[in-house]
Amino acid sequence: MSALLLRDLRLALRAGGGFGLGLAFFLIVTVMVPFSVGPTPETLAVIAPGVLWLGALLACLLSLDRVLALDWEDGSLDLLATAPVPLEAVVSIKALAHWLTTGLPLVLAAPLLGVLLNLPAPGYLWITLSLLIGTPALSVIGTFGAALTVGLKRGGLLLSLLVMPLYVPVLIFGAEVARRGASHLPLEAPLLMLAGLTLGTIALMPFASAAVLRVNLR
Amino acid sequence: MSALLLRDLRLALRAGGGFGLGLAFFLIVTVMVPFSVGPTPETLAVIAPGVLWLGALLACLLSLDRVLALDWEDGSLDLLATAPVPLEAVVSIKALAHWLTTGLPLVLAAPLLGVLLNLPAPGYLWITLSLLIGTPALSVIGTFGAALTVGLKRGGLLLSLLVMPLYVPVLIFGAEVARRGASHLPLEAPLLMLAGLTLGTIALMPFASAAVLRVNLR
Amino acid sequence: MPDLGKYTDTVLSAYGVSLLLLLGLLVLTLRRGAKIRARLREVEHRIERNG
Amino acid sequence: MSIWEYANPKKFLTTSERLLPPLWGLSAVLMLGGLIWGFFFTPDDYRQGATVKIIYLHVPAALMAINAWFMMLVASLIWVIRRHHVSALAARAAAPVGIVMTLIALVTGAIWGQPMWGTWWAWDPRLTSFLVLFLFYLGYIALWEAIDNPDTAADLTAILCLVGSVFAVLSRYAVNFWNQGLHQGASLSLDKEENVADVFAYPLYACMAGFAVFFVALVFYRTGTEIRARRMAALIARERMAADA
Amino acid sequence: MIEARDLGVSRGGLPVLTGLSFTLGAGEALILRGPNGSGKTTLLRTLAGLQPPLHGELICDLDEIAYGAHADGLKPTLTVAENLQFWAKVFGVVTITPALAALDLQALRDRPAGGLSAGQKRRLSLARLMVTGRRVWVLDEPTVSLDGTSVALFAAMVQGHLNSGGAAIMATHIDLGVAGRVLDLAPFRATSAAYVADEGGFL
Amino acid sequence: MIEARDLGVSRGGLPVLTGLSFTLGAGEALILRGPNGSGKTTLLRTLAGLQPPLHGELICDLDEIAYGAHADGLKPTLTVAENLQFWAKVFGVVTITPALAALDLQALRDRPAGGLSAGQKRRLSLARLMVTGRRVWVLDEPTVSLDGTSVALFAAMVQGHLNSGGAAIMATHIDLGVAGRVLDLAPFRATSAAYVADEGGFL
Ligand code: HEM
Ligand SMILES: Nc1ncnc2c1ncn2[C@@H]1O[C@H](COP(=O)(O)OP(=O)(O)OP(=O)(O)O)[C@@H](O)[C@H]1O
Ligand SMILES: Nc1ncnc2c1ncn2[C@@H]1O[C@H](COP(=O)(O)OP(=O)(O)OP(=O)(O)O)[C@@H](O)[C@H]1O
Ligand SMILES: [Mg+2]
Ligand SMILES: [Mg+2]
Repeated sequence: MSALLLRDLRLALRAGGGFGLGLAFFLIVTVMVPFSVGPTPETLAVIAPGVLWLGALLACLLSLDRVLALDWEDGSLDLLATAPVPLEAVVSIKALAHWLTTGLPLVLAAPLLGVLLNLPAPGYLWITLSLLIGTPALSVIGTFGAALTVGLKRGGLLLSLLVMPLYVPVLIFGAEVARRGASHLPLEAPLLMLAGLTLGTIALMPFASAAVLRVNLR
Repeated sequence: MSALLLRDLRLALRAGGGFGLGLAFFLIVTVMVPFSVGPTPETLAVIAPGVLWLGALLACLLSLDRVLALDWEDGSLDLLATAPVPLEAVVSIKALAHWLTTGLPLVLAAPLLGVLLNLPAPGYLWITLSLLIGTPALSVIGTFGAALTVGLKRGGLLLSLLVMPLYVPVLIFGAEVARRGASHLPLEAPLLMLAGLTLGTIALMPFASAAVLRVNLR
Repeated sequence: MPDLGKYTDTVLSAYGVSLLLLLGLLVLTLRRGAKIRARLREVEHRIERNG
Repeated sequence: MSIWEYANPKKFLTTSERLLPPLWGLSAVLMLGGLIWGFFFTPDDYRQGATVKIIYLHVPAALMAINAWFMMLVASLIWVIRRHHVSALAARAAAPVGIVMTLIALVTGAIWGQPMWGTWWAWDPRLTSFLVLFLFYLGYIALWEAIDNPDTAADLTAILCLVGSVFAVLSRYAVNFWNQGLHQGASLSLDKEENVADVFAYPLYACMAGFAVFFVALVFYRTGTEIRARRMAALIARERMAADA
Repeated sequence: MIEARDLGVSRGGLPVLTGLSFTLGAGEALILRGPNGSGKTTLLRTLAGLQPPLHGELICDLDEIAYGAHADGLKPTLTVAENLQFWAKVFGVVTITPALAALDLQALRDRPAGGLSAGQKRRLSLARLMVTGRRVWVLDEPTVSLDGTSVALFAAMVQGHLNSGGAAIMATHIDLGVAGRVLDLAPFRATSAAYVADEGGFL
Repeated sequence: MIEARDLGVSRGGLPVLTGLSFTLGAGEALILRGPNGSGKTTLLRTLAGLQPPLHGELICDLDEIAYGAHADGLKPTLTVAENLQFWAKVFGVVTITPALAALDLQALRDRPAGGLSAGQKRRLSLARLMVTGRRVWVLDEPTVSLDGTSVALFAAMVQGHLNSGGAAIMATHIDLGVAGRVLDLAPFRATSAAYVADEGGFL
C-alpha cells in the first residue's frame, strides 16, 4: 500500500510538477478574477473567501483526471486489480495521493492569495482551516468521479460535469465557514457540517469508487 | 481540409457530447459562484459580467486538451503531418472545430446564465457580443497551447498554465466591454481592441502553432 | 379567454413555454419510438427471410 | 404470478402495449381538463392576481421532477439487486422526462418570479435545489450517452443515481442552511390554515394527476422504445455473428 | 491449477467463445492460438479475473495468477529499476535482481522507461512477472516486438518457471520458443445460437 | 526513390546509428533488422520526415512517403469505413473499396474501430496505406499481432504495391512473407566517437 502511495507521489513529482500545477491553476484563477470583475477593493474583499474556495475547488477538479486515467491507459490498473491489494484500498490511496499533491498545497497557498484579493484580516485563519477540513472530501468525491469516467476517452469534461453537483454541499459549507470567519460571525454549525461531510465521504465513498472501477475494468 | 473539419465535428458529436460538455461546465461554474460568494443579488449583479467571461474562458480552456491530444495519442497526428496538407491549415481547422463545438455554444448560453447572476438588463446584448468577438481568439490561442504541450502525458494542467497568461488581454478587453455595457458606459475603445486581438491572432497564431507542432512531432 | 389584466404576458408565456416543452418531449418520444419500431420490424423481416 | 414477470422484456412490451392507449387517454383528459378548468374557470387570487394560473403547470411539474428522480432511484436499485434489464432501461427512459419537468418548473417559476418577487431568479433554497437537481439529471443523462456497452452503462449510472441521491439530499440541507427563502411553503399540507383555497385546489389536483399519468405513459412508451432498440442491436449482432461463422 | 469446464466468455456484450474445457497443471504450458479476433485476449482477461465468465465453470485461484496484458503498464518517468521495484513491493517480493538478470536489463536499470525502444519496454514488462511471485502466468502475446535473442531469454525464463512448479498460459501468433500444449480456439468460436441463449430476454 | 549517404540518426539527443548508406529503387523492398534498441524506429521516423537526420545526406521526396507507425492512428468511435474514408479524403484518393478488400475488412466495415481485436486494428491501419496513394511505404513492425492468414494478405498487398512500381522499407523481427533485401542495422550502431563529433561544442 505504501508502495503505491510512494509511487504516486514520486510520479507526481517526476512528471514535471504534479505538485505545482494545481497550485499554479489556483494562482491563475485568483489573479484572473480582478481582471474579469474589475479591481475595486471593496468588491474584491466581499467576494475574496468565495473566490478562494471556488478556485481551490476548480484546481482540485482539474487535476482529477490524473488520478486514475494514466494508470488505466498504460494498463497498470488492470495489473493493480489483479494484484494482492483490495481495490477499495487502491482508490483510497489514490485519493490520498491526490490530496497530498493537490489539496494540501492549495491549503497552504490560500492565505497568500488572500492578500491579492484584499481578504479581511480575520479571514486568513478560517479560509485555511476550512480548506484543510474540506479539501480531503473533494479528493475522495473526485476519485469516485474519476473511477466512473476512467474508461472514456477524454472523460475530462464529463468528469467535471458529474463531480460538480457532488461538490455542492462541501462548497456551500466550506465557503460559508470562510465567509463567516472573514466577518466575525458565529461559524460552529457550518464547520461541524463540513467536518461531518468529510468524515462521511472518507468512510463511505471508497466502496462506491471501487465498485464503479470494477465495472469499468470488466 | 473539409474532411478534417467534418471528422472533428463528427468525433465531437460521437464522443457523447463534445458539444454539450463545455456548455455544461460553463453552467456549473456559473451556478457555483453564488454558492461560494453568497447569494446577495447586489453583489452578484456587480460581478456578473466578469463571472460570465471567466466561466466561458475556463470552459474553453478545459476543452483544449481535446484539440490535439487525442490525435497525438493514437498516432493520427504523425500521419496527418506526413499527409499532403500544410500543418498551418491543420491547426487552423482544429481551432475552428474547437470554436464551433465549444465557443459558439458558450456565446449562445451566456445570456441565459446571466439571469442566474442577476445581470443588469443592458448587459445581455454586450456579454453576447463581446463573447462572440472574443471566443475565436480563445480557440486560436488555445490551439497554440495545445500544440506546445501535445507530447506531454497529462499536459492538461500545464496547458492551462501556459495558456492562461496568453488569455489575459482577451479577458481584460472582453470583460471590460461586458462590464461597461452592463452599466451603460462608452465601450468603443475596448471593443475595437478586442476585435483587433481576435483578427490578429487568427491571422498569425496558426504559424506559431504549426511551428511548435513540428518541433513536438520530431 | 379570461381577462388576465396586466399579467397577460406573464401567464401566457408561462403556458406557452411549458406546453411547448411538453409537446416537444412528446413529439421527440413518439418520433424516436416510431423510428425504432420501423427499423426493428425491418430487421426482423430481413432475418425471417434469411432464416 | 409475480410482479417480476414484467421484468421480461417481451412480457413488458405486450403489457405496456395494452396499457398505453388508456394511459394516454387518461392523461390527456386530466391534463387538458385541469388546465382548461384552471385557466378559464378559476378566479384571480387577491394577492397574486392572474399569475396564480401558473400554479397549474408549476407545481405538477415540480412534483414530477422530484418523483421522476425517485423512480429512477428505485429502478436503479432493482437493477443493482435483481439485474432486470427492463428496470435499468426504465431508469434511462425516465431521465429525459424528469429533466424536462425540472426545466418546466424552473422556467414557469422564473416567469412567475418576475411579477411576484421582481426578479427572474433568486437564490432561494427551493429554487437552488432544483437547479442542482437539473445538474444531476444532466450528468446522469450524459453518462448514459457516453458509454457504449449497455450493461456497463446501466451499472455505472445506477451507482451514480444512488450516490447522487444521497448528495442531492445533502445539498438540500446545505442550501437551506445557506440562504433564507422567498418561496412559498407547502400549500397542500395537511395543515388547513395554509392551504390554498379550494377553488384553486381542485383543478390543481386534476393537473397533478394528469402530469403523473402523463409521466407514467411517457416512461412506459420510452422504455418500450429502449427495449426495442436493445433488441434490434441484439438481432443485428446475432446476424453478424451468424455471417462471421 | 486452472480448470475450465464448458466455459463461455463474452466481449462487449457478445459471446466470443463457448464450450471451452481445459486444465492446466503445475509445470505445464498452454499455448493459445487462433486467428485474429477469435477471443484469445478475452479468454485471458476472464482467467485473470478481470471479467466474469459468461457461463460454465472456471476453477482457479485468483491469488495465484499473474496477468501480463498487451499494454505494458510502465511509467515512463520512472526508471527500469523503480518500475520493477514498485511491483515487487506490491506483491511482497524482496529482490528484483533475478528479474533484471533474466531479461538482461541490468545495463538499462537506471534508464527512464519512457526512453526505451519497443522491445526493451516489452522485456521490462516481462521481467515484472518474476517479481509477482505468482505461480500461474497468463500472458497475452508476450513476445511482440522482441528480437531473437530476447525471445530466447523469455523462453528460458518461462522454462525456469515451469521447472519450479509454475504454469503458464500464453496467447500468441508467433513462435514463443517454449514447448507446450497448443490449444486452438477456432473451433470454440461462439455461434449465434449461444447468443440467443444468453440474451434470451431481448431475442 | 530513397537514397541515404553516410546517414546518422539520433533519438532523445543521443546518436543511435551512423554511417548508414543505402538506396531503395522502384519495385524494391528493404527489410530492416537488428536487435531491440538498435534504431529501426528512429531510422524510419527520420525517413518519414518526422525528425531531421543527425548528419549525412538523405535524398527522398517526402511527398512520396506514407508512414505506418507502431501506433494505429484509429478513432475508436468512428467505424472502420469512416476511419479509412477520412484518410482517403486527406490524401485525395477516391475509393476505399480496394483497401477494404486487400485486408479482408469488408465484414467489419461498419464496426466502430474501438471494438476490434488487436489484429483487426492492425489490419485496418495497414489498409490505410492503400488509400494514401503514396509510392514509398515506410513501415514499423507492420505484422505485429497478425495471424498467419493476415500476414499473407499483407504480403500480397505489399507485393502488389511493389509490382506497380512502388517501394517499401519495413522494420521487423519476424517473417513478413515479403521477399526483399535485408539490411541489418547492428553494424551501424553509433559509438561514443559519433557522440563526440556531434556534441562537439561541449565535449
Ligand atoms: C425558478 C423558480 C422556481 C422554482 C425552481 C420553483 C420550484 C418549486 C418547487 C420545487 C415547488 C414544490 C412542489 C412541492 O413540493 O409540492 C414549488 C411549489 C410552488 N411554487 Fe415554486 N418555484 C419557483 C418560483 C416560484 C415563484 C416565483 C412562485 C410565486 C410567487 C412560486 C410559487 C409556488 C407555489 C405557490 C407552489 C406551491 C407550493 C406547494 O404546493 O408546495 N414558485 N415551486
Ligand atoms: N524517447 C526516447 N528518448 C530517449 N531515448 C530513446 C527514446 N526512444 C528510444 N530511445 C533509445 O534509442 C535507441 C533506439 O531506439 P529505437 O526505438 O529506434 O529502436 P528499435 O530498433 O526500433 O528497437 P525495437 O526493435 O525494440 O523497436 C534505443 O537504445 C532506445 O533506448
Ligand atoms: N472493446 C470491445 N468491444 C466490443 N467488441 C470487442 C472489443 N474488443 C474486442 N472485441 C471483439 O471481440 C472479439 C474477440 O476479441 P479478442 O481481442 O479477444 O481477440 P484476439 O483473439 O485477442 O485477437 P487478436 O489476435 O487480434 O488480438 C473480436 O471479434 C473483437 O472484434
Ligand atoms: Mg488479442
Ligand atoms: Mg521499434
